[in-house]
Amino acid sequence: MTPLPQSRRLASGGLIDRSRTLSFQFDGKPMTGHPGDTLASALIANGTILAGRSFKYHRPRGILTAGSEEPNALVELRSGARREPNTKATTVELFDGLVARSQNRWPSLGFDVMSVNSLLSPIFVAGFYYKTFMWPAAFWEKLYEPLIRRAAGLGRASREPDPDSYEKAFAFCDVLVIGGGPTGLMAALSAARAGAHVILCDEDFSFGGRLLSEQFVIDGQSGADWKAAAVFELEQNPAVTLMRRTTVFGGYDQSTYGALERVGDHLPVPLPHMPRQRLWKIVAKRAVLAAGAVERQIVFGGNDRPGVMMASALRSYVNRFAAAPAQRLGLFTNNDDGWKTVADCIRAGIKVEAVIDPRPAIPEAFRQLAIQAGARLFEGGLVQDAHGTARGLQSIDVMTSTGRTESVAVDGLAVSGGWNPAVALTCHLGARPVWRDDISAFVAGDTPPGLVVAGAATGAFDLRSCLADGVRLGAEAAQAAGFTAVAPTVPAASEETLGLMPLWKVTGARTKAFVDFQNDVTAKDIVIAEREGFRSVEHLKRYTTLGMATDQGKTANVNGLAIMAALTGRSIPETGTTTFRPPYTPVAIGAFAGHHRGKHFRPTRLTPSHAWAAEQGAQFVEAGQWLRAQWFPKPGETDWLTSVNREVIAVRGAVGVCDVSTLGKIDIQGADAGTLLDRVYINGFSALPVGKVRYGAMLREDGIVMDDGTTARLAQDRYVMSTTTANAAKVMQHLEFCHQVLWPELDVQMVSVTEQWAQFSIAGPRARDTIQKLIDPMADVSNMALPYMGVTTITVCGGIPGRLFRISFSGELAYELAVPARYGDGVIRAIMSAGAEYGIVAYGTEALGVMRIEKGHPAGNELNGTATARDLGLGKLMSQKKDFIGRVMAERSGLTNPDRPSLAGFVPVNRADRLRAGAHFLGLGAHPSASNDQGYMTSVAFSPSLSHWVGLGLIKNGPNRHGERVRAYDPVRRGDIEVEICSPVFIDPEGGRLRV
Amino acid sequence: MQIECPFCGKRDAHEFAYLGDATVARPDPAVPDAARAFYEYVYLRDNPAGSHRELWYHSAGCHSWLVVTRDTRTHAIETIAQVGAR
Amino acid sequence: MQYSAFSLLKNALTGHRYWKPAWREAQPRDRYDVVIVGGGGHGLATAYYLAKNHGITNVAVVEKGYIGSGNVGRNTTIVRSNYLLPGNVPFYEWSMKLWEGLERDINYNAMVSQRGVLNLCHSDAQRDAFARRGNAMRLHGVDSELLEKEQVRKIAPYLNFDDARFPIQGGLLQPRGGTVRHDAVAWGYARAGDRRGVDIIQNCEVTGFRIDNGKILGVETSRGFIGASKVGMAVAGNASRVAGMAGMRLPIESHVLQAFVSEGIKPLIDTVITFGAGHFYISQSDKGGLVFGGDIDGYNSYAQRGNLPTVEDVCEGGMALMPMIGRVRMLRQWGGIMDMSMDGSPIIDRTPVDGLYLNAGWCYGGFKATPASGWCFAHLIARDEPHAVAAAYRLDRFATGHVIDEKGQGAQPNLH
Amino acid sequence: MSDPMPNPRFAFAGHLTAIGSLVAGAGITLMPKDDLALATVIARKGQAGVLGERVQALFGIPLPARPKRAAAGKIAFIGTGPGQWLAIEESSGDPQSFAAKLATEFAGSGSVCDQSDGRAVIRVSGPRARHVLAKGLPVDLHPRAFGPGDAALSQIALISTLLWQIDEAPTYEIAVFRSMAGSFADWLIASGAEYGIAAMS
Repeated sequence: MTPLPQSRRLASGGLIDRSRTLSFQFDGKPMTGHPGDTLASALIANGTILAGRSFKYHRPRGILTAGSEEPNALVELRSGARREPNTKATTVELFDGLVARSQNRWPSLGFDVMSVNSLLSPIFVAGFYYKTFMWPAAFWEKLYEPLIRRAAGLGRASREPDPDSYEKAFAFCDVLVIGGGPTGLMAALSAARAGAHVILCDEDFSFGGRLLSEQFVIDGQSGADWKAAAVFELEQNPAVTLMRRTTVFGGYDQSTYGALERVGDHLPVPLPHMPRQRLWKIVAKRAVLAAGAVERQIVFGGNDRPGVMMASALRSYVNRFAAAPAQRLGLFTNNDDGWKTVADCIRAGIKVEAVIDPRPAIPEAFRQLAIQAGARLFEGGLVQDAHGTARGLQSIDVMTSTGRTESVAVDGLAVSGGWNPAVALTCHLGARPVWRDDISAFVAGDTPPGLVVAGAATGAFDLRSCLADGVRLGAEAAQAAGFTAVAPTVPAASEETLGLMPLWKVTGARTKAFVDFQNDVTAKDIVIAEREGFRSVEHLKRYTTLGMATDQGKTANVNGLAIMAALTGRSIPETGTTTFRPPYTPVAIGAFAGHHRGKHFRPTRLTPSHAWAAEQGAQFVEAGQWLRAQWFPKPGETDWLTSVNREVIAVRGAVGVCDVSTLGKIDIQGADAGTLLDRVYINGFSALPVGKVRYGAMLREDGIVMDDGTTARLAQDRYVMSTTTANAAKVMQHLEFCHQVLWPELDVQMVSVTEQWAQFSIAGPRARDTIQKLIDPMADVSNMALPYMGVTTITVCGGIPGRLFRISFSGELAYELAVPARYGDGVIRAIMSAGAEYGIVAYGTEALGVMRIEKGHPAGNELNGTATARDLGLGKLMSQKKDFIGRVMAERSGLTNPDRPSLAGFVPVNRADRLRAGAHFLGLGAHPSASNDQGYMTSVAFSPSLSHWVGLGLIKNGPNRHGERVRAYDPVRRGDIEVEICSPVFIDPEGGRLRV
Repeated sequence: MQIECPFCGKRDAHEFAYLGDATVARPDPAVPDAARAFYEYVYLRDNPAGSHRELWYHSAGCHSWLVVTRDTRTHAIETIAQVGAR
Repeated sequence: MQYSAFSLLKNALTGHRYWKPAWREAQPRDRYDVVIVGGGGHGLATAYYLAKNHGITNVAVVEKGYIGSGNVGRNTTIVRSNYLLPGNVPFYEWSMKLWEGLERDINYNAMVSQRGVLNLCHSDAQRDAFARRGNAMRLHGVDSELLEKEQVRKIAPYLNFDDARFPIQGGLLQPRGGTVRHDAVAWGYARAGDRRGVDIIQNCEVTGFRIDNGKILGVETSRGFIGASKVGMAVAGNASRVAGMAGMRLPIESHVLQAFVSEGIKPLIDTVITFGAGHFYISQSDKGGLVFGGDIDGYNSYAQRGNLPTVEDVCEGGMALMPMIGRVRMLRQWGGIMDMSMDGSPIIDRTPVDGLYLNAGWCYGGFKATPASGWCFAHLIARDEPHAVAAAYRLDRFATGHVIDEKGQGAQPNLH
Repeated sequence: MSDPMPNPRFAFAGHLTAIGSLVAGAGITLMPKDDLALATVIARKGQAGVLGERVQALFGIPLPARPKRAAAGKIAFIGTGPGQWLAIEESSGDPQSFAAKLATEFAGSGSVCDQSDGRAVIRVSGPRARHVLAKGLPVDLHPRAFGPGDAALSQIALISTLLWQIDEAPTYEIAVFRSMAGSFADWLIASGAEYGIAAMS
């Protein structure tokens, strides 16, 4: 298909680049536009009036605004994995190849079956669903809800992963200027000339704000020329950062602002290595909010008809985009500003058929303007209803000042109900805006520390005030940030008046009058809400959904409030205030995530032997942020259990090696190091001899076990503590708390050395033989020289300094060898070759787990944050001679009750049965119910040494019930077997193997 | 929210770990009603809506424990100081 | 006026002129049998059940703002009873049962949608913990299903199964869990209570308690003194402040929990999904918005708003779990004040003041608890003894060590 | 007798790739600093003054009381906390002996711990270094706020970092925990790709 001609493009003017033509498609129809167009302006230039369908009634909707406040013209932009639902056509910068589809309609935008909802509208009023769909109960999920869900929701999101990337960045500045219209440009110039580091952001792709859309003259230049000069000066200043396509969407504590930069949204796809969008976190010493104002509507019958447009938006399309939204226009304005439309239409050759101004008397100049335009003037008149079809407007019913109704044929209606200052950012920290009667609008109340409001956002709508405000507040902001500012002179601009007569809603409309276009909230809905008692502004909002759509009611909220005020006989400020929460405009979820998705969701910590383990084909497992080798499958092993069994058997029968570097390691020095350890561990450490290691458990202050591990005394004033992998950082923080907050008088120095050391457990009857081959001559590691629970410093592999701990998690003769992490890779290779003659295996976390379960060592599954030391069989370690963290609270009756689930071992009565962690224990023959619940299995493993499954668990009075049988009840896996309670130590209970 | 660490300077609160009320003090375990005293220390909090002295730990920075006085209604920070001696 | 399809149709034909206020705008009287402080979900439910179950209708609910202005209108609308510990499961299951019959009971459609709540697990240890939880639920007669990875994929094929940092290993599904339209719960209870005679008094702030000789006499309010034989506090995040007026210190801190909603989109996510390895949970509202949240910000706050790092953290979780939502836009963020207790579980109990009762410490379990909380609090107030399913929620449990710590984090409220 | 001493494997090995144009045109240049000896030094209770005097006497370096880098010759001290420093020796042939030497020298006044393997250090330089780091570092690196000799303890992409500036080029060095070198490199490369990355070894 050949594109249609741009039938509504004005022959000249506008800020578009006519030298280049861009092709795009809307609902499959090929069209063209120019650089500088938005999708909305290009649609208008192509004569397309109908842009979308509304949420509830599927009413045909056109383009209402020219900015981010747009409630109607929402489209699905792009396709496939890049499909973006609910995209405002008014903010989409046109690019070549753009594809957009209208949404919430079937089968087509022009003919939408769901528009029957409009016929049912007498039923579908505010809150109707709260009153019905209750019977029969099961029908809600099956029938009503799916219907409602399908009908609601506007656009369709893609179901494929977002293919584009996002990133985040930080910025710091003296003065952040939010909004690059005349006020913002002037504030930025003023602050920059004082030497301040300025960031100027604007959501548009071009700076200038209303200067782009109005026929202003500043200092004798056109507004656009003045703007170009201002931007040029700012661009030349290295202390100024100009950020186009960047919306400051939120204000947060201590002058932190969130901003979204649309880096690649104006391109078909982002450039190589470039993100689609970038989330900026800007910390500003001072901020100037120059976000302008949003023109608001007047509520009348059919005010949502395609062809009805905000007057300022119409001027934007005519002046900035050289596109004519209408050919025979009506203008409905209650203020002087709206009258600018007439002059602009005359210039553009658009016929103004009628001007309806509800004010009883208007300035003479406007009368003359109406005459010049050849427009009928309805002074004191009202538009009651607008009539038309999905294709556009046909006529308006005007109620004259004498009470007569007249129909005027028009194909477009421009509406101005006045302006609402854009004060959203002043409210993000909780402040409420305040009402100003003279402009009939809310302005900022308390502003967040460091933020000032300038220009139209303060309610000073005329250009002259805006420029003056920018000059003054820009200079003041620079001054407050520590600069000496000389405020530049205020550029000259002509005077403007507002002359607003508030008009929120026209009475006597015969057709539906909309307050919130996107959520289809009508004036009548507000009447119903009031009748039913939903009078508080928050109730009104929540009951009717007023202001809760993607535009957050930027054009609607105050009208709704005013209607409620009129119904209840209160003033607007008595009725309530509008408030705003971040974000100012919706922000893509991907932008908040940035780099952190997929594999980059969280950092990955690699062990010193990772590369080697990967070479061996290890299966890896996430352990917190660490990746650890879980097992090392050999060729032919397809089942994990086969590999793990082989590893366990090898360790128990010969020797194995496991990277245990992930355990936390804390170096503790100082004269009082032992004292600190005495206070954090339940058992004593100050009397531990140098060269010895001791197991310790520490409690939280509430008496529950926090962590456990071994601590070695390296010197009189030096220990190295090990923690569990999971709790390494938590324990470090806890120790720092104990030292800095509780006992600052102690001479203790602590630092994490987790990452400094590669640490390998070498376990099994041939462990010493293997070690012997690695350590350099002169070191004696015999049982005599280095007995169980001893530590010594050595060198290995020809000079690598290391520490050798004689400790064991597996229950075998075992050592942990620590070497500087850079040698971890080399040393594990050396260990493997040294142990080769003994049949050494590398073993992973699974085999490690099997062996610790066989030995009854509690680990993560048992140290679950609710178990006491006594529950875990560590009660005897609790010193009676000293204070330690948690000692007092551990004695509470609830924690000393012998009926508490405590640690025991479990074996299946039928040895062929498999045990499952998470099974609950019930008495034999007991009915499966909560009252019969006696505890639960915490850890299980298949013991290749015993050839059956073994388990650890916490069961009522566990230590005293060895030999008793109970049920291990596991209904979520259809398990229900008999198990026998036993000692939690399954292998070598005397510990003879440790000490050989 | 920005917290000005006395050592590191101003940083976002996400660099810090929060512990809570800094006005409670660990009791002497030797006092006769130690159980009661520890119960109050571990569990009871004034939880004021307003000025609140609280402990923060600069976990991503210098590992200092800080006492921050902050208004819980506005998040405005009044004072920040290092705890104890280091 | 009874709500029904018929009454709706009838009113539609008469231009909706004859609807009555959902509840009267009551003015405070001198004296009530029971005054409930706090017009949120729990307070309104309590008043309703006092009237319905115990015949106590001379009841006032006093609310400093408008009803439902606290957490019942600021949550992610999830209801479930997939708890682990014996102190919690029966209570939340009772709540679930009440949700299932709520709408017909109160004649208000709160859109109770039992679309299922799926918690994902990412390691063997997590799966074991889920098995323990699922089995505990079964022992209490609660539905639970432990799912393998492929079963999860069937339910939610769009999850990141391909390049996840923490691969999905399975999940725990509670089919009866789901969502409820939050505001409607407050309004529905208010209307139902009002129909039974309860006075709902908005814009009336309690400024103190009148206590004589250890016995409650009534409440001082911004609209004068209101006498009462019994007073119940159900003020969530303001629990410490209100209880403080009666001279109590609580094992509670107030924290902000943020929640988020996206623009409305066509149906995309059919269940409630919780990402066990990230801090993220999500569902889709009937209007089409994705409703999601994560962790609390982590510091004491009464500000009803949070900060950017938490937003980022939550969205990172979202993108890690379901990268299809990258281009969906977040529409609004807000915060609720959570009354975070020291063990993560609530308190429904008498206080040292005779006739003064406490309902607090809901952390972020408050919304799903609304019906049972009201039911049990009404029981406690009416009979001066705890209801069986809430018997563990004692105030003295911290002193005796009978804490109910689902997460095992100990006395640090921001970690629950 | 054991085999010859194995080769060290450094943390950034295998994690760095160049992107785009040649070194001259690259926005940033990455170079792992595997030749540094690192040690944490913490003053003993009440001994910070004595420790400072020892450092001054030995190396001619005033111990910085702030996050700053003070250097003389091959030795530098960076303030990493109240009473805490990271001591660095450039082009160290024997990193362990650096800590050992300091421990001896500071006996009684400072506790020393070898961290030569605990931290992985990478040098980031080039005209776009600030732009790249701004994508992760919540610290103002503008010359007005941060210059040679300044250091910052912070977090980049959820990874704890210690960063210091060497010169005005600008050249920065960043220390991260060894195990996270790979993830840190991933972030650096993703963030620097748009400007072009040269990777040196």
